[in-house]
Parts: sequence; C-alpha cells; structure tokens
Amino acid sequence: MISTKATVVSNAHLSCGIYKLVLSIPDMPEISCGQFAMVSCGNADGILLKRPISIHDFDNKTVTLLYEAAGKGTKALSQMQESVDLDIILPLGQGFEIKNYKRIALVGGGLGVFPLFSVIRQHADVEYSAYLGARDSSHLVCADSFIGRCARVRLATDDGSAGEKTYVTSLFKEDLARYGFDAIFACGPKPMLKALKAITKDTDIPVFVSMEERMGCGFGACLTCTCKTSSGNKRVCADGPVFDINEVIL
Amino acid sequence: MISTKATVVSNAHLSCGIYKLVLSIPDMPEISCGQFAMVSCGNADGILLKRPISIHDFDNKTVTLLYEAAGKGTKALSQMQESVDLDIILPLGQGFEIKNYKRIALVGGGLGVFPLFSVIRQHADVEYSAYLGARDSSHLVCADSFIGRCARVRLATDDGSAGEKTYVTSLFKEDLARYGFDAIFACGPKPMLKALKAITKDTDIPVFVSMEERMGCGFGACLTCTCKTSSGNKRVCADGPVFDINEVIL
Amino acid sequence: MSALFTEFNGVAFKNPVICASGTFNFGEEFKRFFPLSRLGGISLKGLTLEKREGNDSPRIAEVYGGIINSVGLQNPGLEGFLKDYLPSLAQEDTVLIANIAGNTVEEYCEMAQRLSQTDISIIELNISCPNVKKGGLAFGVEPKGIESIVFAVKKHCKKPLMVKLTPNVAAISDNALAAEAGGADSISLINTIRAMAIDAKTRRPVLACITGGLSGRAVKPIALRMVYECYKAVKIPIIGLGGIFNAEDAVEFMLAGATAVQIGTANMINPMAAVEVIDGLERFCYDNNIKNIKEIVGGLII
Amino acid sequence: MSALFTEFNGVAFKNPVICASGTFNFGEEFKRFFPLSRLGGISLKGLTLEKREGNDSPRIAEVYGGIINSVGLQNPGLEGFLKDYLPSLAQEDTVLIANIAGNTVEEYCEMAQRLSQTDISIIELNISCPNVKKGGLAFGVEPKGIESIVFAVKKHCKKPLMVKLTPNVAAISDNALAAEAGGADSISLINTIRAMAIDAKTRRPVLACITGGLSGRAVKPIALRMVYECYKAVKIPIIGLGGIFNAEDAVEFMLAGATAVQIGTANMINPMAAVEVIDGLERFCYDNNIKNIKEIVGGLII
Ligand SMILES: Cc1cc2nc3c(=O)[nH]c(=O)nc-3n(C[C@H](O)[C@H](O)[C@H](O)COP(=O)(O)OP(=O)(O)OC[C@H]3O[C@@H](n4cnc5c(N)ncnc54)[C@H](O)[C@@H]3O)c2cc1C
Ligand SMILES: Cc1cc2nc3c(=O)[nH]c(=O)nc-3n(C[C@H](O)[C@H](O)[C@H](O)COP(=O)(O)OP(=O)(O)OC[C@H]3O[C@@H](n4cnc5c(N)ncnc54)[C@H](O)[C@@H]3O)c2cc1C
Ligand SMILES: Cc1cc2nc3c(=O)[nH]c(=O)nc-3n(C[C@H](O)[C@H](O)[C@H](O)COP(=O)(O)O)c2cc1C
Ligand SMILES: Cc1cc2nc3c(=O)[nH]c(=O)nc-3n(C[C@H](O)[C@H](O)[C@H](O)COP(=O)(O)O)c2cc1C
Ligand code: FES
Ligand code: FES
Repeated sequence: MISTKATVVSNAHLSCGIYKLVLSIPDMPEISCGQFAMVSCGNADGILLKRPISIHDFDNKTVTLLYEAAGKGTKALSQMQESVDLDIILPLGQGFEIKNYKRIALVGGGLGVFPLFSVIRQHADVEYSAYLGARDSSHLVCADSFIGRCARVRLATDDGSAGEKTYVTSLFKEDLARYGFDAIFACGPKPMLKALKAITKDTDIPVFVSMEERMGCGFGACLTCTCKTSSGNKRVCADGPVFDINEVIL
Repeated sequence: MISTKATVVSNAHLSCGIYKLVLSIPDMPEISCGQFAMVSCGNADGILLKRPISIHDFDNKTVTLLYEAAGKGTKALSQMQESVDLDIILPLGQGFEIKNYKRIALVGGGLGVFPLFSVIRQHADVEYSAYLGARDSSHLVCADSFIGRCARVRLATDDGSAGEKTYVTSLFKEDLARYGFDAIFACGPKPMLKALKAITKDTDIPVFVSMEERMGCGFGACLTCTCKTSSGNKRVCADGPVFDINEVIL
Repeated sequence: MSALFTEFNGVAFKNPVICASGTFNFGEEFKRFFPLSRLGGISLKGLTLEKREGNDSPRIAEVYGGIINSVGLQNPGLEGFLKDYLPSLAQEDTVLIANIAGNTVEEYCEMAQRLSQTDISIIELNISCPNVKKGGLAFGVEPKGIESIVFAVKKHCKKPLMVKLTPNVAAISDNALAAEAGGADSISLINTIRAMAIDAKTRRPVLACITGGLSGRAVKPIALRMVYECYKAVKIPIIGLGGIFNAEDAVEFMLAGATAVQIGTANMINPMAAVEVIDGLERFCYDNNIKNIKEIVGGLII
Repeated sequence: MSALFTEFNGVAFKNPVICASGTFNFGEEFKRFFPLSRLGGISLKGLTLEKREGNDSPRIAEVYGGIINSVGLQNPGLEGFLKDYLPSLAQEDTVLIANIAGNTVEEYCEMAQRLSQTDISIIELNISCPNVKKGGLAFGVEPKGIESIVFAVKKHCKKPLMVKLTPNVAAISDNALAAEAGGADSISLINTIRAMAIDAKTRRPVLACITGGLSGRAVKPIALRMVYECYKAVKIPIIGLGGIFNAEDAVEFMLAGATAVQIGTANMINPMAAVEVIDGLERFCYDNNIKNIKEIVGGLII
C-alpha cells in the first residue's frame, strides 16, 4: 500500500459518462484482483476526500480504472488531462482470493462488472464463466474484454439491447447447476447481491461479494465505511471490500 | 457595469511574478481610466471571492490587467490558460476624472504604476509627466509603455537598477514647481501617498489618489472595503478607488 | 399561479428567495444586474436608531469556503434610511424586510414602532450580530433574554416580526422556542458564526477587529442542522440561510423545514446568485412535477 | 535540542504535533506510511468501557471543505484495547493519549483509574462527542457539568488529564475555565461541530444518523477563534485542532495560543499529513530563526 502521485496516461470517455483512466504509477506495488484505489479528484469546489475506484486492470507500470462521472468528484476527475498528477493510495482492501479454484463464475451488475476483469487478468489459468449485466448495451463498456478470456460470457440488459433481456442473476441461475463452479465472485448493486444469495443459499459453493460503502480514508483508519457482518461491524475498505456472502448482512 | 464571462486571450509572465492578462469581453461596457475589475480566480482550494485588479489598458473588445501572483487567488489566476472563461465584473468604481486638465502628473509606485497607464490610453491629448517607482528595474514591467506617450517619464528604483536610486516622490518633488501641473494622479503604497500629501500640501493643485482595501463584492453592496474620509467611512470599491487626497485619511 | 408563490405571516412572496441583510445593502447596487422585482424579498442592511460608521478596516477575510466579516452595522440610521432610501425602495415590487439592531430594548421597540408606520412589510429582529459590542448578541443567546425582548418589541410592532437567531449557542431549538413563546411570527437563521483568521506571515489577525462572523459555503452544514432542529421544535415559519449558493442548496434547506430562504454571501460573489436560485427552483418544480414549492417544506424523508 | 521539542503537563513531546482521536485509529494503519516515532503523540480512537459497534452506515458525508461523520465511538472497549492494541503501541516511541468517553461519571472514573496503571501518558476526557446518545455531550455543555466531571475524574486519574471541549456552546471560554477549575491539566479543542447533509435528489439525509459532526477545513476559522478565546481565559496549556491541514495552519493555532496541535481529518485525506506538518514546522523555525517553536505560542501581534 502506497500513497503516491500517479500520472494520467489517458482518460477517455467510453460511453454513457463512463471513463477509462490509465495511470502510471512510480514504484508500482503488488496488486491483487478485486482491490481498489483511493483517487484524488483535485481540489476544486471544496472537494477534500479521495474517491474509491476499483482496479479494473493493471500491469507492472500502470493501473486502469473504469469509472462513471457520477457526482462532483468523479466529474472533476473526468476533466483531468493527460500528464496531470493525481494523488492516489493503492492497492487497498482484501480482494478476491483464487485459492485453488479451477472454475469460477463471475457475476457482475452495472459498475460492478469493472473490478471482475482484474480477476481474469491476474489469474489466466482458471476457467471463467462471466455473467454481466447492465442497463443497456452502451453501459456494458468492457464486456468485450471478457470474451475470449472466459469459457462463456452471458450478457443481460434491461432493454435487451445486448445479450438477453433479463437479470444477470437469472442467467447465472440457469447455469449454476450445469458447470460445477468452485467459487462465485460477484460485484454489483445490493438487490443483485441479495438475489444471488437467494439463488446460492442451497449450494455449498463459496460466494464472495465486493461491497460498497461511503468512505473517508479508504485504508482502515476512520471507521466510517462499516458494513454489518455476522461478527459485528467490519470496515469495507480494510476488512473488505470482498466478503463471504454468508458473512455480510445484505 | 456588467457581470459576465471573459475569455483569456493571453496570460503571460512578464517578470518577477507579474503577469499580463488580456481578456476578451463580450458586450464591452464603457470604461473610464482608473477603474478596476473583480476577477474570478477559479474555484480551487476553497476560494470564493473575486480579486480586485485595476484596468491597465482597454479597447473596444479587450481589457488588459497587470497583476502580481501574490497569494492563493492570483497564483491560481496565473495558471489560467488561453481560452479559459473567467467570471468578471467590470468596470468598477470611480476612476480618474480628466475634467479640463491640460498637464497632469502621474505618480505611481509598485503595482500602482499599472492603473496609471489607463489614463494615458483614454486621454491622449493631455501633457503627462510620469513618475514611476519600483523595487528594481525588473519590477518596472510597464514603464516602457509610458515613454513616448508622456512629455517626460522619470523612473526611480530602490537599487538604482533603472532610473535614479531614490523615491519616486523625490523625483516628483523636484519637478513639482517646474511644470505647472493642473492635477496630480497617484497610485501606490500608503507611505508613498503620505509623502505625496506632505509634498503637495502647500500647493493648490488637486491631487487624486487611488486607494486599496480588502474587498468582498467590489460593487458597493457589502460595506467591507471602507476607508476613512473627512466625511465618514466611504466604500473604496464604489465611492473610490480614486479619492481627493484631502478627503481620505491616509 | 406560479410554482414558487409563497405566503407566510400574511405576506405574499413571488418566490421564497430573499436577499440576506448586509450582503445586499439597500438593493440599489443590484439594479444594474436585474430588476429587484425578480426577488421574493429583500432583507435590508441592518439598521440602528442612530447612524453608525461601523468598525475599522480590514473588515473582511477570506477563508476556505467562506468569508469572515466585521462590518459592524455601518448604516445611515433609521431616519436616514426612511428619508434617503425607503421612498425609492418602496416603488419596487418585492417584499421589504427591515433588519433592526438596538443597543437597548427600548431602541428596538422604538425602531419597530417607527417602521410599523412605513412601507416595510416585515421587521427582522437582529439579536444576533456578532460584530457590535453593545446589544446585538447580548439579547440573543439566552432563551429568557430572547423571549423577553421579542415580547417587548412585539407590543410596539404592527408588522409581522421575524426573529433572526444566532448560531453561536448550545441549543438552537431552545432559542427558537423562546422566540415563538415571545410572540415571533417567524424566525430566520443562521446569522454568522464567530470566527477568526490569522496571517501566519505577519503573525497578525487579518481583521482589524481580530474576530468576526463566518458566512458562506463553509457554514451550510451547520445551518442546515439548525434549521432542521428548529423545524422539529416550533410551529412558526422558518426562513433558512447560511451558505446557500444555488437552487440545490435552497431545496435542502426547504426539505429541512425552511418555508423560505435567504441568500447572503453568494450575492457578493455573484450578483446574479439570487436570480439563479429562483430560476433553479422554478426548474426544480417543473422537473419534479411539483405544483408549488411549499410541498417540499419539511419534506425530508427519514 | 530540536526546535520542535515541546513539554507540557510534565510530558516530553518530540514535536507539538499529535494525531487526533478517531482519525488515526490505534495507529497501526499508518505504520505503512511512516514510523509512528515521527509523531509528537497520538490521541487514540475514543474508548468506552464496553465494546461498541457504533452507528449505522452511511457514517460519512462530504461537504464543502469538510466531512460530517457519525461513527459513534465504535471501539473494542477498554479491556479489548488494553489486551489487543496497547502492548504493541507501547513499543512506539511517541506519546500515547487515551481518549475516553463514558455513559456515566462513574464509567469515566473507572476508565481513568484503569488507564492510569498503563503505558498511556495522558488521558483525554472526551465530554464532547456529538455522535452518542448518552454521556458525551451531556457532560460537556454547561460549565457546572464540566467542572464537576473533571473534578470527579481527576481524583481517579494518576496521569495528566486533558479535557476535550465541544464547540457546540455559546461561550467556550466559560467551559475552558470550568475545566481548569475542575483540575484539568490541559484542554484540547475543538471536537466536531454538529451538522447535517441532505441529498436534494433523494430528499434524504446523507447520514443514517441524520446529523453528525463537522470537521476539516471548513471549521478552522471557528476553531481558531475558540482557541484564542480560551488562551485569553485560562492558564493551562491548550491543544488546538480543527481543520489543520498544513504547517501554516498549525502556526496560526500556535499564534492564537495553542501549545500543541492535533491533526484530524487531514490524516484521512493524506496519510502523510501529520508528518508534512512536522516537516513544515521545522522549516518554519529554520526560516524564521526560531530556536524553539514555543516562542510563537500566543504570539499573535494585535
Ligand atoms: C470499494 C469501492 C469500489 C468502487 N469502484 C468503482 C468503480 O470501479 N467504478 C465506479 O464508477 N465507481 C466505483 N465505486 C463508486 C464510486 O466510489 C462513487 O461513484 C464515487 O465515490 C462518487 O463520487 P462523486 O464525487 O462522483 O459523487 P458525490 O456524490 O459528489 O460524492 C460525495 C461523497 O460520497 C461518496 N459516494 C458517492 N457515491 C458513492 C458510492 N456509490 N459508493 C461509495 N461512495 C460514494 C464519494 O466517495 C464522496 O465521498 C466504488 C465504490 C467503492 C466503495
Ligand atoms: C482597487 C484595487 C485595485 C488593485 N489593482 C491591482 C493591480 O492592478 N494589480 C495587482 O497586482 N494587484 C492589484 N490589487 C491588489 C490585488 O487585489 C491583490 O494583490 C489580490 O487581491 C491578492 O489576492 P491573492 O489571492 O493573491 O492573495 P490572498 O492573500 O490569498 O487573498 C486573500 C484575500 O485578501 C484580499 N487581498 C489580499 N491582498 C490584498 C491587497 N493588497 N489589496 C486588496 N485585497 C487584498 C484578496 O482579494 C482576497 O480576498 C488591487 C487592489 C485593489 C483593492
Ligand atoms: C458583509 C456581511 C454583512 C452582514 N450584515 C448583517 C446585518 O446587518 N444584519 C444581519 O442580520 N445579518 C448580517 N449579516 C449576516 C447575513 O445576513 C447572513 O445571516 C449570514 O451571512 C449567513 O448567510 P450566508 O452564508 O448566505 O451569507 C451580514 C453578513 C455579511 C457577510
Ligand atoms: C471520523 C472521525 C472520528 C472521530 N472520533 C473521535 C473520537 O473518537 N473521540 C474524539 O474525541 N474525537 C473524535 N473525532 C473528532 C476529532 O478528533 C477532531 O476533534 C475533529 O475532527 C476536528 O479536527 P479536524 O478538523 O482536524 O478533523 C472524530 C473525528 C472524525 C472525523
Ligand atoms: S474508509 Fe476509513 S476505515 Fe474505511
Ligand atoms: S467590496 Fe463590497 S462594498 Fe466595497
């Protein structure tokens, strides 16, 4: 974990207000899939806090973040030009652990699709089945990168403009019994995670979900980002963001 | 007086942290010499207030401001690139009135030299004698523009690196009796204005001085910028910045 | 009927946006930017019985997200105001609110009585100015003091009485209740928060008065909390202010319980601020299919 | 001797920079960024007698120049702290300050007594936390309440007692005097200012608890004024905090009368903040030919 200045290599609009930010990092630390970064959005308009953004992709010099220009901070971030320096802390949190899993299902909804790609990137020798959902085809900005790297990729959109017109959890449910997954990694909105919990509750397959909460520091010091778990409050930033689905109270 | 968006035409460093900012103004209002503008320095780092900067030069499409990158706001201003839009209110305050004066002495010290040039620009048919002072030659960034447009230009620097090594008021004092000035226009630090008052107190020549005070609005609404005068507190921004030297209490 | 039409204390407002005392002088300076008739109302520069020169300069310091002022109620005095300012102001089609500050209870009463005979629509009792030695805050901190001054002034006041509360207290809702008990028709809050700026280089205070009152964006979360607490405590209308810079800010105050809002420091930074808030509220109503803005007052979903 | 060496209440500090309670947890998370021995001291996460889970999430809202938190004193409880955290902390070469909050006077006394037998150097009495229902603020608002709780705790406390004051009061200097009269060895201020954030779009409060405590740059001018007022009132050392983000801020607090400073919210935004303040103060002393930083304490030129 380092606190450093990263340089914007590129910061391109993909579609629907979603941007792809490539940052070059001096003294790149070791990163695990499912971890995130706290990224400064500059100091305009009274902004102080860094924003938590998942690591989408990384190599030994750069990290790639996919983010939506949602509010004040990420909108300011989207204006950052090439070669600007940004304060960043990374890598943060407990990501997805591959252990000895051979066949992993990835279930992602909305922005939750973005961090799942880091799993594939870090562990190429696993058989992945990806279930990716979004509002419509233009919000599915990175589905292409999963194709070819996964045994199967099934897409769901609310309007059927890409893949099937259904919920991503429904697609997953269809396949659950079929492929003998060793583990399920998921990231997405709470309703999706809840549906996933219902679907998987009678299986023994371990399910790991990446949680989201408003954060202050991002590195465990302020206790503002807690989520409820079966063993009391835990910090999403330091004890998570990835938790066993049976541990967190959704 | 308008509140508008001006576009940065150029914003060049001259020397010693002094910048020349040329702004193009839509619907240019009528400007009088000695007036000033309130210029936004952006919204970084909790800055809210605009900064008061004198109008150095103007034509029917642009205004030129000379300013020192002194503190947080003006430093942010100095980073503004070509074609950026800045909120601005102008023209503000009561400037120098030429009336029927034929021979005018201009006495400027430090940053106070900058607004005096607007007098020459607006009223070319007057005989000017300019007395300009600064710390050293590199701080006298606009003395050249006075030369050729004035009957005489005398320079004073603290270190003698340009003109004479003396106070600008001393040069002025030498010439006071000689040229039969109809009026004296001055702008500069308080000690300079005080010296000028002492020098001129036995003459009948009207002396007008441009005052400086911390400002909120710049257009007369908040009463934060008052200076003491013989007829009570007056607003530097709206009743000034130019006052009769006998009116203000220096 | 306009979606922004608002009425309280028997006074009709075109919209719930009022310019705050001390940041709008007597309105004259803003006529160059927009017709004053655009405004719901104007809370005029704080008046005292006698003319006041106010404090020494510097009177303003800029801090992160705010300003600290120590103007100290410079004003032409009640008679000066009635003679030189009110006649032309009375021609404007907007609600006029006189903001008054006295050195004694008697002065407050005298001013209220005198102003009751004029074109002023509402009298705002400023018992919360941090920038004057006598009077001001002295009356405005303890609930008992508030109740008794409001009660006294109310007897001499033929216009609705709005009581402006200071935030420099431990329990704002107690003070709101005291104002209500004293007979206030409405309350406005917050006035400025006592604060200080130091120049580390010169090692001196920035303000000639050393301390002053903080206003602007920095105070909004504190003001919002106070409006919310008062809304839960009192039944009279609340006029909310403190760091309102745009329509979204205004909506937040109304959700917390403000019937109307005042725009202060924002006027100084952007002379069009109040008009932009009005336009923004109009759009907000349109976009959200709100028939009248009062629907959202106190509408915070818990 | 280092220009930053500071001593008060009989405790020696490498420098007058202390990390503020609740923004630094028990220090562990910062070891990756710098050795804790760089710090003058650490005011540890607020402790209660029993383990507490704290409030529901969201517990943080970002506002202009600040944050509002409603953590609500989540902590492992006194025994959990002594067992799981203190042993390794005690190895660190920095001054440890235990920040304690109780539901009753008896709990405060019990905690002070227990901590007096440990490696903790100073006990900071948190009678000013706005985020818990019982205790906390209840003791910290009225001078009488402050004096009596300080007096009671002092009898059980064998370590220097630092009393942390809440800014949510009308007259901070009365409270400082009360702490001094009760036997406080030093005071620290300010804790957070009660505040609120509303999301205009969802029409809901941002925090699950509705209100919380404001900290960060926005509060600095208020904190600075309060430190200045306390400095004029009391003789015991003052530890100043509230929006300190860099060495210049720290110098301002020291000029206003702070013997030492605490860094809070800044730690959360920049984990190196406290170290940068220390380095900046070092440079400040060098540049201004200051032999020891204490020369500037209360050195405001009026
Ligand atoms: C562990 C983690 C990983 C994330 N990864 C991604 C990602 O890869 N791509 C992406 O687009 N978004 C991601 N998010 C969400 C992202 O952090 C928010 O969209 C962003 O913080 C919004 O900031 P803003 O300034 O645009 O919004 P504002 O509303 O202006 O933010 C105000 C404050 O609220 C916080 N906040 C607002 N919305 C959220 C949210 N949904 N979650 C957490 N905090 C929020 C902000 O961080 C900030 O502190 C992630 C969140 C978490 C917790
Ligand atoms: C009528 C008038 C005309 C001016 N014309 C010029 C000019 O042509 N060129 C030029 O370089 N400077 C001029 N100044 C001074 C200029 O306004 C200040 O240098 C500038 O405001 C400093 O802002 P800052 O953000 O750099 O400093 P900061 O210290 O960060 O400013 C903080 C606050 O203090 C105010 N302030 C600080 N210094 C001054 C000062 N000397 N005078 C007034 N307010 C101050 C700022 O406006 C701001 O509100 C003029 C001032 C006035 C009043
Ligand atoms: C320069 C200035 C002068 C003020 N004068 C007065 C006044 O005369 N009477 C009064 O009741 N409030 C006065 N105030 C307080 C404002 O009306 C308002 O309560 C406060 O600034 C908070 O609102 P804001 O953050 O929108 O400015 C003044 C504020 C400023 C900034
Ligand atoms: C997330 C958070 C948690 C806090 N927890 C405590 C606490 O447990 N005990 C305490 O005395 N103060 C606590 N505080 C208050 C800080 O110690 C400090 O008094 C306040 O934040 C003002 O300083 P700052 O502006 O530098 O943050 C907390 C503040 C924050 C932001
Ligand atoms: S964000 Fe500070 S502990 Fe998680
Ligand atoms: S700056 Fe507002 S009146 Fe002059």
